[in-house]
Amino acid sequence: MSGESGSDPVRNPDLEAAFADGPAFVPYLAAGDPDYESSLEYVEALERGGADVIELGLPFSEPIAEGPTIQSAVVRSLEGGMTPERFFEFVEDLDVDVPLVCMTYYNLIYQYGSEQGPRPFVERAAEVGLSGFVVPDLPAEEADPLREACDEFGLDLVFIVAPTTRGDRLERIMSQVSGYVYVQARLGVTGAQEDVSGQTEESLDRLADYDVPKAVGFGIKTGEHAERIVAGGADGIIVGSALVDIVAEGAKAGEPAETVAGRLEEKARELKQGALRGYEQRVPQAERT
Amino acid sequence: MSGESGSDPVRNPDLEAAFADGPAFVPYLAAGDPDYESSLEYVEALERGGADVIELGLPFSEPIAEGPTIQSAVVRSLEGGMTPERFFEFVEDLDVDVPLVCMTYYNLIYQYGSEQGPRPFVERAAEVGLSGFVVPDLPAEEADPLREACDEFGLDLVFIVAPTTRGDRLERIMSQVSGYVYVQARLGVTGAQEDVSGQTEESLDRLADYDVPKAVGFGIKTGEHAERIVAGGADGIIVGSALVDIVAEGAKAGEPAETVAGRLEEKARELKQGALRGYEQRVPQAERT
Amino acid sequence: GKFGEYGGQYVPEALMPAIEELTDAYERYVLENEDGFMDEFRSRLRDFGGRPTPTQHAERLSERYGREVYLKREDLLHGGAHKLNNALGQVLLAKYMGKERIVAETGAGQHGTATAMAAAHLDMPCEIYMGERDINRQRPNVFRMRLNGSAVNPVTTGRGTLKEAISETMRDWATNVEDTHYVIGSVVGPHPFPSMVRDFQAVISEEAREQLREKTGGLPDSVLACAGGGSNTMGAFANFVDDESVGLYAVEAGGSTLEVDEEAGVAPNSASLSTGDEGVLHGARTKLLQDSDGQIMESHSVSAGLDYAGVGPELARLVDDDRVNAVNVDDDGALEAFHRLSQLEGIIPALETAHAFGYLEEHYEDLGETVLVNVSGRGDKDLETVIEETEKRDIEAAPSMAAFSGGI
Amino acid sequence: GKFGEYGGQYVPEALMPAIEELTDAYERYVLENEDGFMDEFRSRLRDFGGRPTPTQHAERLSERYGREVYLKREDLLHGGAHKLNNALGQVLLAKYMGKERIVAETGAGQHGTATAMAAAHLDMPCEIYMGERDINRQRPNVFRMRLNGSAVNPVTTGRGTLKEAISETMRDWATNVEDTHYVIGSVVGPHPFPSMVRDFQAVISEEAREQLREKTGGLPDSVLACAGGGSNTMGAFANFVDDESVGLYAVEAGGSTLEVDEEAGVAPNSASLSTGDEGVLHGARTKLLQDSDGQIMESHSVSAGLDYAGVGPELARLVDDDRVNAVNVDDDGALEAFHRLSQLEGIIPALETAHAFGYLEEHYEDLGETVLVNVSGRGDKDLETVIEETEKRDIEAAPSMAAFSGGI
Repeated sequence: MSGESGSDPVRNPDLEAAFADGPAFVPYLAAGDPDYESSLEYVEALERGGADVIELGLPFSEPIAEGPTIQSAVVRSLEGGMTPERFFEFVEDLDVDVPLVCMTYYNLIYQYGSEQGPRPFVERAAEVGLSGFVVPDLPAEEADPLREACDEFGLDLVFIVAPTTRGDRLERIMSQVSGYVYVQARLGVTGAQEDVSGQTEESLDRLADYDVPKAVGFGIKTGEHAERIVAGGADGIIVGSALVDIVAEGAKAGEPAETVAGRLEEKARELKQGALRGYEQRVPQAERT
Repeated sequence: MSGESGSDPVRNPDLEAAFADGPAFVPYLAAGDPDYESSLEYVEALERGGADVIELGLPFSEPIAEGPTIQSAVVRSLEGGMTPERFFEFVEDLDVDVPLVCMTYYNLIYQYGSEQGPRPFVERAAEVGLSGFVVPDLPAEEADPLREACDEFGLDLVFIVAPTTRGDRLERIMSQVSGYVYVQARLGVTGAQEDVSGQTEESLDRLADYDVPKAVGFGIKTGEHAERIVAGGADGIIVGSALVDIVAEGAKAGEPAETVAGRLEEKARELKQGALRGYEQRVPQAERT
Repeated sequence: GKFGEYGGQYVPEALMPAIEELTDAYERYVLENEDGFMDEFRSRLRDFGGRPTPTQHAERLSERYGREVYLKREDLLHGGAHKLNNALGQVLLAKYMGKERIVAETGAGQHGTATAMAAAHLDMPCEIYMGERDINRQRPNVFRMRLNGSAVNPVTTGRGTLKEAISETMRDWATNVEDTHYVIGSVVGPHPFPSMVRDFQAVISEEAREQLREKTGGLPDSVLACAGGGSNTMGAFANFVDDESVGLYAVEAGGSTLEVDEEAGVAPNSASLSTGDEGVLHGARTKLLQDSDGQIMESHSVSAGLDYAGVGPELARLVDDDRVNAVNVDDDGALEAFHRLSQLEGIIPALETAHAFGYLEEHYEDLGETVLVNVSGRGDKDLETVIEETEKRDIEAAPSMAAFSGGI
Repeated sequence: GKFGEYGGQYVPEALMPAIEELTDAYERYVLENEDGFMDEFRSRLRDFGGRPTPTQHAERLSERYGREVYLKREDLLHGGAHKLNNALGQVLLAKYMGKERIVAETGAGQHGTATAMAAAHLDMPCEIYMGERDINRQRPNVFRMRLNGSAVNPVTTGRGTLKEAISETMRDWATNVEDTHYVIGSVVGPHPFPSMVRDFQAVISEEAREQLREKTGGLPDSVLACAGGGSNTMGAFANFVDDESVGLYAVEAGGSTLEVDEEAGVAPNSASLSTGDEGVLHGARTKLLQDSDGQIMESHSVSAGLDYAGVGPELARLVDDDRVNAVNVDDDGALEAFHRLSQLEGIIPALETAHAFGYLEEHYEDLGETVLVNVSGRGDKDLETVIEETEKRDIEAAPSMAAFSGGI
């Protein structure tokens, strides 16, 4: 990592490890979507399908960075009674071995606990074993209090780098990021709308000088996409909407959780396999250290 | 007559005569209400009931001085096809011996014939034997052209004097009036709404110095009203709405014209008798010249 | 009280004393500023009404027509139209005269709402006559009048539109003339109304002339204003009449056609200046839509506010004298202009006003280098009508009406 | 970009470069008048918008309350509310920045119509996001936006109201940030919006302060303005903040009660300043209506335009500093004030605005000798709501609603 200003953030060994050995598959699901018990099964299915890290969404009522798919997941989860406290219980109840990253909006982090500010939330997150955070409405400029709390409790703070992020801004973000950098493949909001593999290369080029792992997200929905993205240089792929779609369809059809879980596992496997193929193209077995 | 300015208007002997011998009963009906033939019968019934002068309305589409009763008569007559030309035919077709006064609005007088201005209308009115005019929207200030035409053809021009007419205005009107003066008993529009006998005396007082006959109108609906008005000093009574009401009821009920005519005759007789009783109170038989 | 052969005082005798009293008050208070009447009027117009209204350069219309188009923004006056200039003047005058009650007529409801606002502002009881049919067509305006504390009296005679409402208001006035003033809504009616209403509305051209001189250093080559009764027209023209170089265009409602159906007594337009004949209506001699007998025709226009069979006598005279050009734009042209102005300039005009812009579109080449258009009112009141009428036509500039078919 | 602990820039990274670009443009064009931006803005506000708006002495209210009441008449601005001050400023700024497209959100439709007008005036393509439920409640405003050539995009997420429309507009902006400017409708959102919108709206108090000094020779003892997001509030306060003698009252919507139903996530009011807690929403740290977890509550008010769970961060700071008094008036008080102003002064206010007059009625004794009330907008848009809500209550000053039960 080549941050130029400030002290280096503390790095959580879990996330580092997840990216250490080949391409990381980082799926996202909203915790509690469409209900607590099913959601536990779904997250566990992702691990079986090959997840290296899992982003767990703690739903916020105003998800300004999400497309329609994840907005709907947020609504289902909130209607199912999800709260920050339940979210932490959810993490405790999960039976998975991969690192978990909490994806949520800053107000929930800020309000948690008896004092205002992010510290109580981070403390509790550390207790339940979370490895880090992604906070879509918290740019580097506003992140100091959360960064400090994360450092105190040894959690990573993942930042998003957008196609519009350049120059000084990029430096500022990269000096604060830890765990991995979330490379937003295209402008807009989350959602499995289009093949973005073509746009990825330029984004990764800008980040070439930074040695933090680069996980690319926004718009990856198939194994082929995953393959091309990783072949293009990504250290990992983040996939949300394509998986949430499966949850949504299952909820709508009223299918048993295990059926949906099976489908999620299968989709996860497809994506993971695609990532591995891409990695093979970029870094043939022979050349690996 | 004591007009103070201008030359005395020519006086039509018919109207003068009608007021010469006791109180004049001056009923009004809209010509052609509700149809041409019935209307002929109705007007003739008025004569049988004792009319001394008859005011015949030529309907105008915007009768701004009329209350609801006569407005409705105007609508019925227009819908029945009444026009200025038909009106003159109507007068010709009428079999009555009393003088007839045309009551209409100025635009119809003004538009008639091949040239603009009142002369063609007045000429034609003279031809069919009309004796004069009442034009509610033509105050003395605008009346010169019509006055001149009337003088030329020997017709009377009746003016209305309102409760608000005083001083110079009264002089101006009284210098132009001929036939009789129409004493408006109260403010407002035509309509048999209330007993106005109490308000009449003051109006007549103001006119005491002028020797043109004073016919009081607006709001007279019964023989008793007529009696009190004449007892109070009126030389005649003008009754419109109370008679038009009878036509309207007949039209609404679809009654035969002769039934309605009978009722009109009866009402006319009631009013005429009332006027005579009032005259008797004011000028006992013994005192008459 | 006369404009050549036009004008006069053709009213029932009972009203003549009130007309004389009003003439006297007009001469003293309005013409001679007795007791500072005009100062108070101007001050209230400024603070309550929002005067001066701007004269705006219309950039996109100027570009479209290759000449400089300026807009006099009467749509910004309190109430949304020029109507308040007159209503406020008359209600204030009634107060100076010691009157205790106001009556007014209204057709589209604009004069009624302006009068109701002025009456509330000046604490004067007010009753407004409105044809029953117009009441049903203009319910928001009826509601606004009542919110301002005015009574709205339905007129059920005839077709229940403006013509009947005027007649009915005259009847009320004739009944209550001693304590009541009739606030006539345009430059029509007996003297002194045409002159007085013109004087109250003349602030439009007084301001515009000065504002335009500031902006351009000169006078416009032409001034366009829509004309129904003609109050915004005379207001927009008054201070330019003596400027012989300025062409004045009174744009009447051409309706569906200028042809009349004499049999039915219907003129499917309101173009009294363009097609009417001299006659006497509602207190004045002027140009009228009438049949050959002199019966008044029903007029028609997509714009209820132009829908009147008469017109101000002074305008009739100015047209006869060739000082004012009587022109007209049909319903189609007005609707297209409505959409055009809304889209190009961000100003939704009244349908009345849209007629002036329709004429600009059709004849801009004849209007010289600098054109002033009077934006007599805003179009919020016309939205329902616009939906209905736009759906019947194929108007390029119009957005799809599909979502609004059922009304708004 | 901070007002004490409030404000900031809590937005997705993709927007940060645009926010930085906007901050730069704000500083150069707005604060430093580069390229004469502010001159052009003021000139367009004058000619297109109708500024200055008057500061009017309200005679009948003054009599009622035994003190001098003045009204700043933003209801006379083009479009019928103060909203154009900001919309015109931002659309013009977008042009200076070389943007090719405008997006905006709207709740009651007032900001949307102002933005659509400004976009048409400046020839800028414009899309407006509006909750589906609000679209159904505010159809005339939807129609007006479309007449002005804007697209209106329904937002179907959540309850389909302002909160969701803001989120959706942010999503559009995040997608099209390179050529698009998001015209935020109030003093909310990430820096520089709260400062920039305040600066655009500050013309209200700049004019009022000067106008009032001309009329009275001094300053008001208190200034009242309704507060939802707070743009008319900050506009009315900005130039009085340094005048320590002037009491500033931000009148929030008390709704039906200040009690909240945390279980249902519903606050039956919009009183974020009075009852909210610090938090982060829509780009800024400010006072919010939220539950103890930090989830945003549904707010409620009879006035759709005040119905927002947040408030401008600068207002939050001024309240914490005891410079601004956060007060509130409930739905009943606002409706009564709506009818009172309509009847006494001939001004039909927006329901938003009516809250300020409700506070005047309830607390006039504490407001000193000279009170300035900002009439932020006119009430034409609220007529349907007024009918519905008046029918539910017994309001002395209200006319009978019987004839309008079915709507207008």
